[in-house]
Amino acid sequence: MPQMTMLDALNDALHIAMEKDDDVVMLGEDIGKKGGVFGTTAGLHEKFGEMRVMDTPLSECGIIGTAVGMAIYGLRPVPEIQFQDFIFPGFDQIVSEMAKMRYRSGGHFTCPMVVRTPSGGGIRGGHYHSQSGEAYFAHTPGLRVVMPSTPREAKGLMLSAIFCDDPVIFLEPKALYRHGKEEVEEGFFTIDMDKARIAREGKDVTVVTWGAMTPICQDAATEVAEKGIDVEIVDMRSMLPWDAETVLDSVRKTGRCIAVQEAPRTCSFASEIAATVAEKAVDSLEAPVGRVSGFDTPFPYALEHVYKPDKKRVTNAIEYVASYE
Amino acid sequence: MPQMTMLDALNDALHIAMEKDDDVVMLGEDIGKKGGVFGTTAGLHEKFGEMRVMDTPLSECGIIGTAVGMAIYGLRPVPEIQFQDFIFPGFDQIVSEMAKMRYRSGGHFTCPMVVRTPSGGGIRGGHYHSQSGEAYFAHTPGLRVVMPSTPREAKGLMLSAIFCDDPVIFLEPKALYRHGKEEVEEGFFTIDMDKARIAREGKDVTVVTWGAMTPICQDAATEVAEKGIDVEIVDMRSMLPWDAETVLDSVRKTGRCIAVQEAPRTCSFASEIAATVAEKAVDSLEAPVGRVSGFDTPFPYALEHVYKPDKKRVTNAIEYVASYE
Amino acid sequence: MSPTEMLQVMDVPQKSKGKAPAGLKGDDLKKMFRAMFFTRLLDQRGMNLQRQGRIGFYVPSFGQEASQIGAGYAMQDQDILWPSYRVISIALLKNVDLKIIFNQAWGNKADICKGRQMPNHYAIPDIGWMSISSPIGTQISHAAGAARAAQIRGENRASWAWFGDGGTSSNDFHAGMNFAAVWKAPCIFMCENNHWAISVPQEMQSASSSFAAKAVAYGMPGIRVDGNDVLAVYEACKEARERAEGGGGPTLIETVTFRMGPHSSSDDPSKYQAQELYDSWQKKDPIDRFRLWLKGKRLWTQKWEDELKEELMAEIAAAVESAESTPMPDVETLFDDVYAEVPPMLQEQREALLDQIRRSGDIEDTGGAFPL
Amino acid sequence: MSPTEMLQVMDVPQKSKGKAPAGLKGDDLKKMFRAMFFTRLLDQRGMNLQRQGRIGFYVPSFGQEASQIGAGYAMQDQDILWPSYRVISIALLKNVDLKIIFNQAWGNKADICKGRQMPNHYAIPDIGWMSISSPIGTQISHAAGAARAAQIRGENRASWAWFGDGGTSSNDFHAGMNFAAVWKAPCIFMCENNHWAISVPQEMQSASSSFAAKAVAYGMPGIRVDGNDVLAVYEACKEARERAEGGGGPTLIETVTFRMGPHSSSDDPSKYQAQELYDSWQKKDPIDRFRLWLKGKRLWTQKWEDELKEELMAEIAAAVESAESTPMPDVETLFDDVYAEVPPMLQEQREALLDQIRRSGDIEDTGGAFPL
Ligand SMILES: Cc1ncc(C[n+]2csc(CCOP(=O)(O)OP(=O)(O)O)c2C)c(N)n1
Ligand SMILES: Cc1ncc(C[n+]2csc(CCOP(=O)(O)OP(=O)(O)O)c2C)c(N)n1
Ligand SMILES: [Mg+2]
Ligand SMILES: [Mg+2]
Repeated sequence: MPQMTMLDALNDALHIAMEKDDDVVMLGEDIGKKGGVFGTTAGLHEKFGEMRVMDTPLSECGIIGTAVGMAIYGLRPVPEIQFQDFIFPGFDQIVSEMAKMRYRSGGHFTCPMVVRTPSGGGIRGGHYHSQSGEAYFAHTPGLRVVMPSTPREAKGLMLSAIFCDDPVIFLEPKALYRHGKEEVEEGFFTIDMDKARIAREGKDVTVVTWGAMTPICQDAATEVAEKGIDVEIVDMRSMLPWDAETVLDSVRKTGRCIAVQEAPRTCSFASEIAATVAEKAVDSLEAPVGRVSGFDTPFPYALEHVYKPDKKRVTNAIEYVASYE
Repeated sequence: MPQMTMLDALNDALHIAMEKDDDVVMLGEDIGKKGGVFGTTAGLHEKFGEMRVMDTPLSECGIIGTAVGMAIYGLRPVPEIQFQDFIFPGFDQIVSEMAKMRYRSGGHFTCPMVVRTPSGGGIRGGHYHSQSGEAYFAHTPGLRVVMPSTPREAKGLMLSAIFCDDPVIFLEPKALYRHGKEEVEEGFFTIDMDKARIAREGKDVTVVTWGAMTPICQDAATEVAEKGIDVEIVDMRSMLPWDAETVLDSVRKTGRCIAVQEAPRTCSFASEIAATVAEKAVDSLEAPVGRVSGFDTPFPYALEHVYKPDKKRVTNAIEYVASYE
Repeated sequence: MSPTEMLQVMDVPQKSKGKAPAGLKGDDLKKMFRAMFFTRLLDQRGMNLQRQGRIGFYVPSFGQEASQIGAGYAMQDQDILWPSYRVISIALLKNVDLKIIFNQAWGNKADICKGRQMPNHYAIPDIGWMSISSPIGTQISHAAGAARAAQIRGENRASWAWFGDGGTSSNDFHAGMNFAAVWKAPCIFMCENNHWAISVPQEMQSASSSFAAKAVAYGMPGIRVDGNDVLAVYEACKEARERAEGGGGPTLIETVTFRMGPHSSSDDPSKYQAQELYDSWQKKDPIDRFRLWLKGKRLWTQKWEDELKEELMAEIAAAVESAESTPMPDVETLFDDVYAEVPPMLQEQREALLDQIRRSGDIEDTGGAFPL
Repeated sequence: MSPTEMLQVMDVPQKSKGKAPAGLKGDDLKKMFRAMFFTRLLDQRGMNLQRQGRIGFYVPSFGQEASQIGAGYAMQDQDILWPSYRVISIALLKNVDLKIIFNQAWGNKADICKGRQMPNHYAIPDIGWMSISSPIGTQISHAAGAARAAQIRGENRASWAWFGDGGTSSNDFHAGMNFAAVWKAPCIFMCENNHWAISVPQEMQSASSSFAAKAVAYGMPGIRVDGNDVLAVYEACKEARERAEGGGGPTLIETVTFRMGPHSSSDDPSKYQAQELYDSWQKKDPIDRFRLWLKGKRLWTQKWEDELKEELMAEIAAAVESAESTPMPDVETLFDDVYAEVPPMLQEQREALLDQIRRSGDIEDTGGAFPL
């Protein structure tokens, strides 16, 4: 099996999807000749031509809005938003149209489409190239919200997303684009978006996370293992609909739980995890449910490394709940 | 003291603010001669003229974006978005500009402005005239998010919001616009946005709520009181920044808590309440933290009354946590 | 013609000059009149039903029937319609079953959209009528995208986007027009300038000399046409449809017309509209104008109209009766169609709800009135 | 002039015809040259600093100096600038302290914006330079709103919005232009058409005949000017400024120019740009053109330029040195300026962070590289 970075794996998935089905088309800013600002769409324009790989005018409203029209027509568009931070000019199309199309038409019209967009910090991009907006989408019924944590996961989830009949917001953790390689199967395969993944088995503390925080949590788990704390890591994969059972099963086993994310804390997906645990596994809880997250401030430039949860913050939180009596 | 509906009280507050300070200006669709589709701005155009009460083109992006420019200039604009559901075309201006202006400029530029908008169900408006979007805003650092629950509260909070130096999203619970009258002080007065309000004192169960769900929770509390359950109701007033202390103090006293809202459940402000309780008052908890909320579906038309939490759903939840052992 | 001049076929008001556009026979002309007349009757009934409290809301298109039917008649069967809430006439032209309309108004169990949306927000897949939403303008981008999709697939299907003068200020007008023009996509943008966006008059909507002139910004042809002249509208649309098919790209058509009723059943224009303005437009009523023109061509008689009226009123009555006596959707349908399959999260919410109803009885419908 | 013709004062390339616009004396012309030349030097240094890994990111304005300085010189002191990331030249024209620029590039403790934003996202209140953000176009609505505010207050302050050809596709272009025109607000919309939005060429941005032509859609004058001709730009802007002051409302000015560098320090144009296109524009380098013109008017000598260069390089070096040796912002400042006062919620988060640092030491800076 070839070794791939997450960028390679995503690029491979996009090639495979376009080969498999002529209805798969892509559109976005700079995805053509330039191959995307991160290179995720490299080679597609050359191979599939400008009718299927479209550089667009600078309008996220237009990118998502026209993709909705294409999806209703019967295509499977995969629009790219250059940074998740720039999705907001098209937010109305997501919330009002894409998410509600199937429901409001009684199932007669649907939006099988995947909005791909790089999310989170890691490139010193300040306010507008670093945000983690998953909670905005996970609060919007009708959407699927997916975020992979490894190259193989990225490929399998992307292929699932493209051939799924629901609209998907696919958040690509840009900090992981070139963060090491992994063996990835060649050709077409899918990974179930509806099931969270146990990224590490353990019995003392459940750490719930997703995307770029996953390897950080894994590092933290390795570190606290030396101190005798056995961490279980649940990598969510999807934040809507989300797999509460896997989280709850783990917490019922460990009795201790933290949720780790980059996004601001208030009304976040980490809040959702904690709330669900407090509702459905409260009797198993032996400690407060911790949240390690970005602060409730805009994403800063100079102090990015302070803003983003790092291994230290995660180990501290694990140790706190592990030793709580 | 005069008796006022919430509409009267808001209209009164707007009149007072415009009289007090020439820098207070209003803009929005149909707020002029028509006085707003609900009548909230009635009489203002006549009295203050079209330079200060502006009917605008049909663009929420323009309404909020130009208001940001006015606020930076030094005015105190109070834009109206006709329905909260229509705020999304202007969402980028809210998230990227209004919320981050002070932070990104190191405090040199600020956005003292209040985006007023009717929120929630109650008028048979279906998908697009009924949503409760507070979680989108409460997940956006830099914003203040306020929602009143009575006429007096509406007036006092509105006047606080208009003369506050932070940008405010002021959600008006449209179901309460004409829902009974209350005595409201004449003239200028303010209510502290930073403090939640104990709307009912009790010792058995804490019910955390806001906006239009408040009277429903009060009815439910009256009903369960007959069964010997003494409910404490915390009316949040603000959802960002929010008053965790008042909630936690109450839960530490009662040991039982539910959060009640109209919005969809996942990643909602009710989730935030439950998460915070699970983090900071877990040792006091004698029951699961309940969430009574809209479902994770778009807001329906024919089945609106089934979607929106009613007294029965709230009493059921109270009884469940009250009797949990 | 420049986008600020105005295309007309029929004279105003009382004469019968002007030739029918090529290709329109007597039967065509009568079908067009029928649909316009039908729309007027339907709208009157819709407004009455709302006044009687039998449905919650209604949007009439009084005065805009020519603007709509002229375009509707230029469409081809395989074309796709991206409507606003104010173009029901085109469904009537396309002989849609009236039950679809009234079931939707009641949001009952037989509504093909399952009672999910407020009245006038139809989706009618059989006639290529896409799902209407309330946010103004969003369908404009959809139309551009679907037109691009037709191009990609090599199919001869034009997309017709409908919106008002107010709609030209939306984000999606700007995006949709621009994308369609860059793509040369087969799309026709129908801007019905009815002079009002609720209470905001057209001159406060835009300082441009006409709405058709906005086409210049996107490098596409912009046509301004007398929207109360059904034949002029047809002519402009036919030309645009041919251009689309020939690879000539999109067209913006502004139909200059007037909203002769309130914005909706909840609106009272007397607060913001001068009576004289209304009066001046009433003289240009598109149905009156077309009737006179047809009469001049000996295609109309009072008897024909009387019979037509009787037939159509009976059709309406039957559909109203049927819709009103159909029960509301079942509670459990609330959770369908959010996703292709009901996910565990929603199954659980559904179970909890049904369980509560089993234990505590049905949920009371407390009503609510729509303000606009 | 129609919005598709193009205004020019100086010839291309090597002659020195054309008169200086009325009101511009020799000193003015030399100041303009100085600012353009300064900008070029600053940009070269900025790009080098990034290549050397000393700052994280830089956006040059190579080739656009005339387009910017011509406008900058037409501004009045009390005017308000709503810049994009690519107009630093105007700050140089307004004699801003270079430390403000380099402290921002480093995001250090002395940065007046406290290291909150990535390089090139300045806010310089003293010269009426508003805070830059990355989302394209948002400042266009702000400019319209501020211009309206000036009108409301009765103050003679024009707002100048800056954006690129790509920016014309944004929601805010549409909204801001429309609102400003309806209000007749004193606003000047500067569209720098540098032919590219990163890798997307202007003809894929819009099918319109010119960007200036988009003014027609809003009923405002649209002027197209040779953006490499500093005097023509000045003339167009001066006229627009006078119109704004006289109550004539907003103007859209398209300066036709060329991005002679990469989009930013992270971009490589060779992937999408033909060498010949670059070459053809290099012959029209705005600094070369203006130098020749000035020489013809005996306002330029090599000696003057050499001395100027030495002076400016020294200024730059000093500011770089100072910025680089200034420490990073303190960790606790992370929580300031979210609100007028730090709310309890953030006090608590700050305490938790400081507490962790007290217990476990400083947080490691792991870096990260910007891709565009
Ligand atoms: C985005 C958005 N903002 C506001 C509204 C409220 N609204 C409904 S109809 C309308 C006016 C529409 O005017 P126009 O586009 O001219 O269409 P008309 O009603 O005249 O047919 C407004 C403001 C809305 N539906 N969507
Ligand atoms: C809303 C938004 N979408 C995408 C981007 C990414 N982006 C940064 S600059 C740019 C191109 C801008 O082109 P133009 O407006 O012509 O300005 P120029 O860079 O040529 O000066 C893009 C797409 C962004 N900053 N904001
Ligand atoms: Mg209209
Ligand atoms: Mg450009």
